Amino acid sequence: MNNSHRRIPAWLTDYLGMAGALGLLLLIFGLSTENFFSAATFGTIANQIPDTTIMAVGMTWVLIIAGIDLSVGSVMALSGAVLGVALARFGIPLPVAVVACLLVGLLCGLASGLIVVAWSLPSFIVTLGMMEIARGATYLVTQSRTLYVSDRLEMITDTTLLGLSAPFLLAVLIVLVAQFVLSMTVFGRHMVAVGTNETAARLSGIAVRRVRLAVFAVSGLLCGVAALINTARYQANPNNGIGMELQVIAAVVIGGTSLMGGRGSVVSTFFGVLIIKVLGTGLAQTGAQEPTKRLVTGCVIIAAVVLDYYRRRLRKTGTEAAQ
Amino acid sequence: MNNSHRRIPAWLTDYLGMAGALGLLLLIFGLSTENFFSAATFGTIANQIPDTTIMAVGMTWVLIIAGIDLSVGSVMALSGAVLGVALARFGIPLPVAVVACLLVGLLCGLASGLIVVAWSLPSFIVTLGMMEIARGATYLVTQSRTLYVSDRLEMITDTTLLGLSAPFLLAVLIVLVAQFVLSMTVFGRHMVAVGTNETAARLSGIAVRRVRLAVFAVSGLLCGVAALINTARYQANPNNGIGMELQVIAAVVIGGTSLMGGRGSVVSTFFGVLIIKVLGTGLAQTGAQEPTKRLVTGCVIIAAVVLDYYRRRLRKTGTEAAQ
Amino acid sequence: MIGSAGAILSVRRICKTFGPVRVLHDVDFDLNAGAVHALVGENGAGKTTLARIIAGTHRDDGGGMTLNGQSYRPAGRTDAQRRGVRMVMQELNLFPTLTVAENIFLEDLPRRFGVINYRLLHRRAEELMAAIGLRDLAVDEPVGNLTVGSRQMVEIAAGLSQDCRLLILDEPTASLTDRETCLLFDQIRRLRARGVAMLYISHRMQEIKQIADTVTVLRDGRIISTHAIDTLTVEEIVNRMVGREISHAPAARTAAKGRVALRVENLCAGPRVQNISFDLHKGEVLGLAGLIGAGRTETVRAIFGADRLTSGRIYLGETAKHVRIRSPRDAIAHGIALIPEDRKEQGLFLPLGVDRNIAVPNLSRLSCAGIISPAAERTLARRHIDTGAIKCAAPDQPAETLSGGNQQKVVIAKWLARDCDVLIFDEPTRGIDVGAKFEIYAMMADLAARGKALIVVSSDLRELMAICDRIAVLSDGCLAATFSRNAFSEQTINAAAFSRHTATFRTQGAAG
Amino acid sequence: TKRGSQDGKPRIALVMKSLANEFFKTMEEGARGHHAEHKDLYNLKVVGIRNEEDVAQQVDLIETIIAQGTDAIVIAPADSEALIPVCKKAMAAGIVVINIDNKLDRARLEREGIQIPFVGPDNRKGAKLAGDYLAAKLKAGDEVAIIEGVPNAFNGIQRKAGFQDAIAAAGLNLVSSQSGNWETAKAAECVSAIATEYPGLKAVLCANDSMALGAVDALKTAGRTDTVYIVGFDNIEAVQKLVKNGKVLCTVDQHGDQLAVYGIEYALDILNTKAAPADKETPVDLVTAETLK
Ligand SMILES: Nc1ncnc2c1ncn2[C@@H]1O[C@H](COP(=O)(O)OP(=O)(O)OP(=O)(O)O)[C@@H](O)[C@H]1O
Ligand SMILES: Nc1ncnc2c1ncn2[C@@H]1O[C@H](COP(=O)(O)OP(=O)(O)OP(=O)(O)O)[C@@H](O)[C@H]1O
Ligand SMILES: [Mg+2]
Ligand SMILES: [Mg+2]
Repeated sequence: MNNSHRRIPAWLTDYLGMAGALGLLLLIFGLSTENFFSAATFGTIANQIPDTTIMAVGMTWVLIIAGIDLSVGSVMALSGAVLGVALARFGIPLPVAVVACLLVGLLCGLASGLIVVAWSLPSFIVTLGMMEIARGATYLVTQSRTLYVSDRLEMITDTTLLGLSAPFLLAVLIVLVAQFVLSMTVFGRHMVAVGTNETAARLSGIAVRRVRLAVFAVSGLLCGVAALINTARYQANPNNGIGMELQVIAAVVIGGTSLMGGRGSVVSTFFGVLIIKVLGTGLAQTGAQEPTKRLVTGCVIIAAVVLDYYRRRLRKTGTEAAQ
Repeated sequence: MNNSHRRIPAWLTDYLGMAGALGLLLLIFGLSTENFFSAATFGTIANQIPDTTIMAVGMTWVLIIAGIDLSVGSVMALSGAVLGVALARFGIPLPVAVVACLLVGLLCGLASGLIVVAWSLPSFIVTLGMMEIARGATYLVTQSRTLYVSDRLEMITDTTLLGLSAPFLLAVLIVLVAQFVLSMTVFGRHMVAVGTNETAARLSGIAVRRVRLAVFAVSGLLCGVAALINTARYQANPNNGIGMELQVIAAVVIGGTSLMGGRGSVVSTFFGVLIIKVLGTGLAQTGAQEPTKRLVTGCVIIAAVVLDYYRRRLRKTGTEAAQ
Repeated sequence: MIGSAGAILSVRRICKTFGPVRVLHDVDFDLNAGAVHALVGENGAGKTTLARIIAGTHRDDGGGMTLNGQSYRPAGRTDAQRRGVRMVMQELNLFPTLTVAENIFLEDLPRRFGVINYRLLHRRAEELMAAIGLRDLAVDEPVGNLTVGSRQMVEIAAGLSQDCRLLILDEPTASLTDRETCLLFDQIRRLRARGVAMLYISHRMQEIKQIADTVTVLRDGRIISTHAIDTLTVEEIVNRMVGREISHAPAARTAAKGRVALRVENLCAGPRVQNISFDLHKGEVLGLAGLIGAGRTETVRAIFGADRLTSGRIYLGETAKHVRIRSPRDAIAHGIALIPEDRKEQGLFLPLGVDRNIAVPNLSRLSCAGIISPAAERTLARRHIDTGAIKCAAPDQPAETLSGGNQQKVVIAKWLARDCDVLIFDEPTRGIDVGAKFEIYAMMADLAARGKALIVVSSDLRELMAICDRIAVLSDGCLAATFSRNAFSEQTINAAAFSRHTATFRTQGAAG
Repeated sequence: TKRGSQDGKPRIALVMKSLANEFFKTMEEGARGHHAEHKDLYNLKVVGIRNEEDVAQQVDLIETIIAQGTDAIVIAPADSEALIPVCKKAMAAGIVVINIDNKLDRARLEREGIQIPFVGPDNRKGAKLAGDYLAAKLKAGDEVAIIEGVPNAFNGIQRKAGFQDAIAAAGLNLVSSQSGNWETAKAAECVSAIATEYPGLKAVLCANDSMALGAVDALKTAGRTDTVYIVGFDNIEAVQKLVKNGKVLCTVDQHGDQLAVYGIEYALDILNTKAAPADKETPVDLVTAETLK
């Protein structure tokens, strides 16, 4: 009883807060451009977010266990490169190529995870290394050339259901499943415990290493999934996903997930991704120049976390903030 | 007595470890290229490290207080841009322009610091925002053009003492001063305390916010100093320093400074910078291709932190590493 | 000016609320110079909160204070210290990478132009450590290398490092053994003689009788009474704290020894645990005694798989085959639980709710195919909050906002919920109030009666002697002696604990 | 500086921009192919930087090369001004410097009192070719947009200028010009937004082919493949297919594979004849569905 009285408003304020911020952005762009409020805009956004969303889901999990994954952009590029080479250079059947692509993502994630747990190293630096390695491997695999694969992957981008593209539906599905796992399963609890206090988690009988390894592996696998979508749309370009790690992290943090671990929500991450994408599309639609875009993006990132601070403070009304 | 018996070996193993790693790299490149072991090579390296070193010093401090500064590359670019515009477009006297350049760095650092302490936000995301803002401002200030200033700044690059360039000497001086402040002054101990346990630091009467603010301000100011050198060598190019933040962080972490705060050494950072630079120069000299360079750099980054793990374990002989 | 017996601090009608919860109600209170004033009360009564308000780390919501006759409302800890008020915190607040000396003098490092004078710093630290009897601790050792007990001494040393007129000690002895406690008391007496007023918070009644001049009882945020210490017996104090009569005599242990539950053979772990062997029977409570750093914690951590064994074997039950315990996970799977000594670092997930904390080791039971049943989780939490008398506003109150003692109860509850066969308690009553202590003793007796096997590590010898069937004494990492119930006394145990420099003697199996 | 290598053959250092970029990769392969055929003539060393904006790394590389000693440097500068001082330094060390791909700033060179011959195409002219080809398919007043490269990238600026020349000449209406940062995904984002905002949009001119790929995707998603023309630049392999099937109207070939070779040959020429350096323009060609047949 107590529970229901306290918990539900918390969720609501979370999502309402994010939705409010999003609404504000939409309003601003709606007023400052001519055709922002159109089916086309939303169709475009729906089409552009799946890969980022899927990677952001993995990143949310990684941040919750108090890690960070800087390699996502490179790993996505590498998976896409393998897909591209398999299809365009060797003409391997699509299903096999897809499996290879996913496998590459999974293996990269596993490798980062293994190094992190084997020597209890900070994931920041390990994935920074992996970022370089995967990028190097991408150049090797593609021989620094863009491989054209759209014609082989049309079924990915062109399948639609109720007007929504398959990638978008897949991304939404992944968000929901990941949120369910996070909040309703033993594994989800273990992630939160590991991210909150690793020592206590270990002493509570949680297989800390296995949890971390699994989370990094999932993050890698999701990069593979994102690579399918990304490659289908933008071809296997060895420079895909450069700088994407920071964009993904920004989205996740704007969604209110803590960089310190232990606190986060996948659904909020989805809002974070939407905010970033609406911002990008809206700015482009106003015809803003690069300097303006950069300035505004930076300000919105900071404003979003400042807002999050007030939201969190509202929620724990009265609890000594200084403590 | 106790002092000399216990402390010095720890320092020694630290530096010897780093020096060993560096020596190994030198050896490898010396054997695999023709002209690596030459005064010219070392002179070149000495000329190339000052800006990175100076920024890495600031980053070391930031990491010690458990922060991170992703904006260093952009802030350096912005400071350089202001310097460039002042000199090349408005023909302002050199000393005034230099002051303006330093001031811009300082102000950016202060701004990040203020936002971080005012709302106790994670510096990762605040400086990520600042990175975008400063880059946007750089494009604005320079109107996206490179400003040619070498002719006005020759005295910076061309002054030498005992065959060493002024920037190099300045960098070494900054390293030494920063190490001294870190290990021998009250402020230094306060930084370590804040980075170890913020709450406890506050309870011990340390002005936590002031310490953090000061450290971010110093990091910004050092970006300004680095900008002087960088601009003198490479002109005021609005794309200067892109991706530099990760390179700087890598150098600092390779030097053994902890990303978790509370542990670090400026002198070791210097070794870290050297390792990164020798690696870069050496790889270029062997004629390695881009993919190879990336792969090797990634592996060296990871290998360095793995080595650091063993070094630390050796040092606290007997204490359980798992803890 | 005030005389030696005048009130140095007067607290009037102080109130404090945390959100909807009222923690202090109109507290009135006087502290005299040159006197040790004990503050006692159950866990969550509001002692720490009151102390923090005086020390400036919390702001009151109403009421006022006067210090030396002048109005006093510190803006922060530094402000309070400027006015001569200092506090040794209940929780450890040290910096592991800084040295002992730096930690002690962090607030006032001897300096010139901001540069630390290390020579002077080390000399001062050595003097201070000598004064509180810690001569053997190197002042340039990073604090991270010290045991919990030594850290607490460093924390106390830091509190004593500066002159002050009012010193608050919040459970300073919670993880100290008798030897350090005595040293601390010497120091307190010295300060008292110098006219310093002291507020002494503790759950150890014997200590209070020993050192305090006056005692104030706090119950549910209200002052119940203030008395000169000689006018009340321990029982009377306890009754006032709890608000009812409690039987504090632990149920006499009937050492109904069952079959062997756990056998440890030649256990070596790290440099500090050497060749420990003992049997633990079903239905038995085995105490582990020893001085700080004797290796008690390391021994039980090794059994639990938290630290790696260098050699030795562990048998479960009476089988001839030893079990391999490589991690706490293995240990738990074999039915072993460990309640760790440092609740904040090792026991709790501070930002998570009480319910989530209790659920963590029990998730397999609360879930089906990996999916958690929120209803089952709630029920479990409710039950243990009730049976453990955990004082919290709601089951999902974050653990970090509970009082120290209640946090400890949460850690115990989370393991009781797991229903293991061998339970290891490392300092289980650290920071627990007298009433709750007896509840915990009763619970241990009950567990033993149900055939569980218990190991209890405690720095409180009287506690061990009250609840244990046998006491094993560690000295410098070796098992010095084992005493059965009829054979132990403070003298024999202390002698064994100090025996590390004399020849090691063993009385393995002396228990009847 | 040490001059001449042990075997007496002249040493040529080819300093590229990012070797992770297809265009420079092609250029490099062309150079290596040439070297393989003329091993007896010279020694070749190829270095590149991490990404196209990394001026600092390129300056550092040249300094290292000067320190190591070489006879000629053939450089595709990452910035048309910032590389001048280090080139000057190289010349002072007696090294022949040839500028390819991206032209160093003439005015600055003059002010510094040095002469560096340029061998390469005129990006502006190339872009104008493509723009003119497009303009022939449109009528005056039609809405078009430009997707630029990284702000301040010299070739990007040149290409934009070329597009603008063609747009002005044909009286087209430039409604938006934004940076796609040379990236496919970024370009797709911009093109999507522009297409939504300007329903009458008739063409998108992209400063490189990677961004053209993004434009193709964006317009496909918007269902406007048939009404909006796309123009690219660089003639990368992946775009050729699209030019053939009409999804991309045209692109521009700078003959990347020959660019470095021209530079090297010119350097050898100067080394052998000590001739006075002069600029040498290389061809740029329009690539359309017809030319690819
Ligand atoms: N920040 C906070 N937010 C909410 N409640 C709090 C907070 N801090 C303390 N409390 C509550 O205030 C009450 C009094 O706590 P306090 O720490 O003063 O108890 P105590 O008497 O020191 O107990 P113990 O003997 O266990 O240390 C407790 O019920 C606790 O849950
Ligand atoms: N003299 C010492 N020097 C360095 N580290 C020590 C020393 N004594 C103990 N330690 C470390 O402190 C931790 C706890 O030690 P130990 O288990 O021996 O303590 P204990 O007997 O449980 O005593 P207590 O818990 O009362 O402090 C271990 O990590 C141990 O390695
Ligand atoms: Mg308390
Ligand atoms: Mg212990």
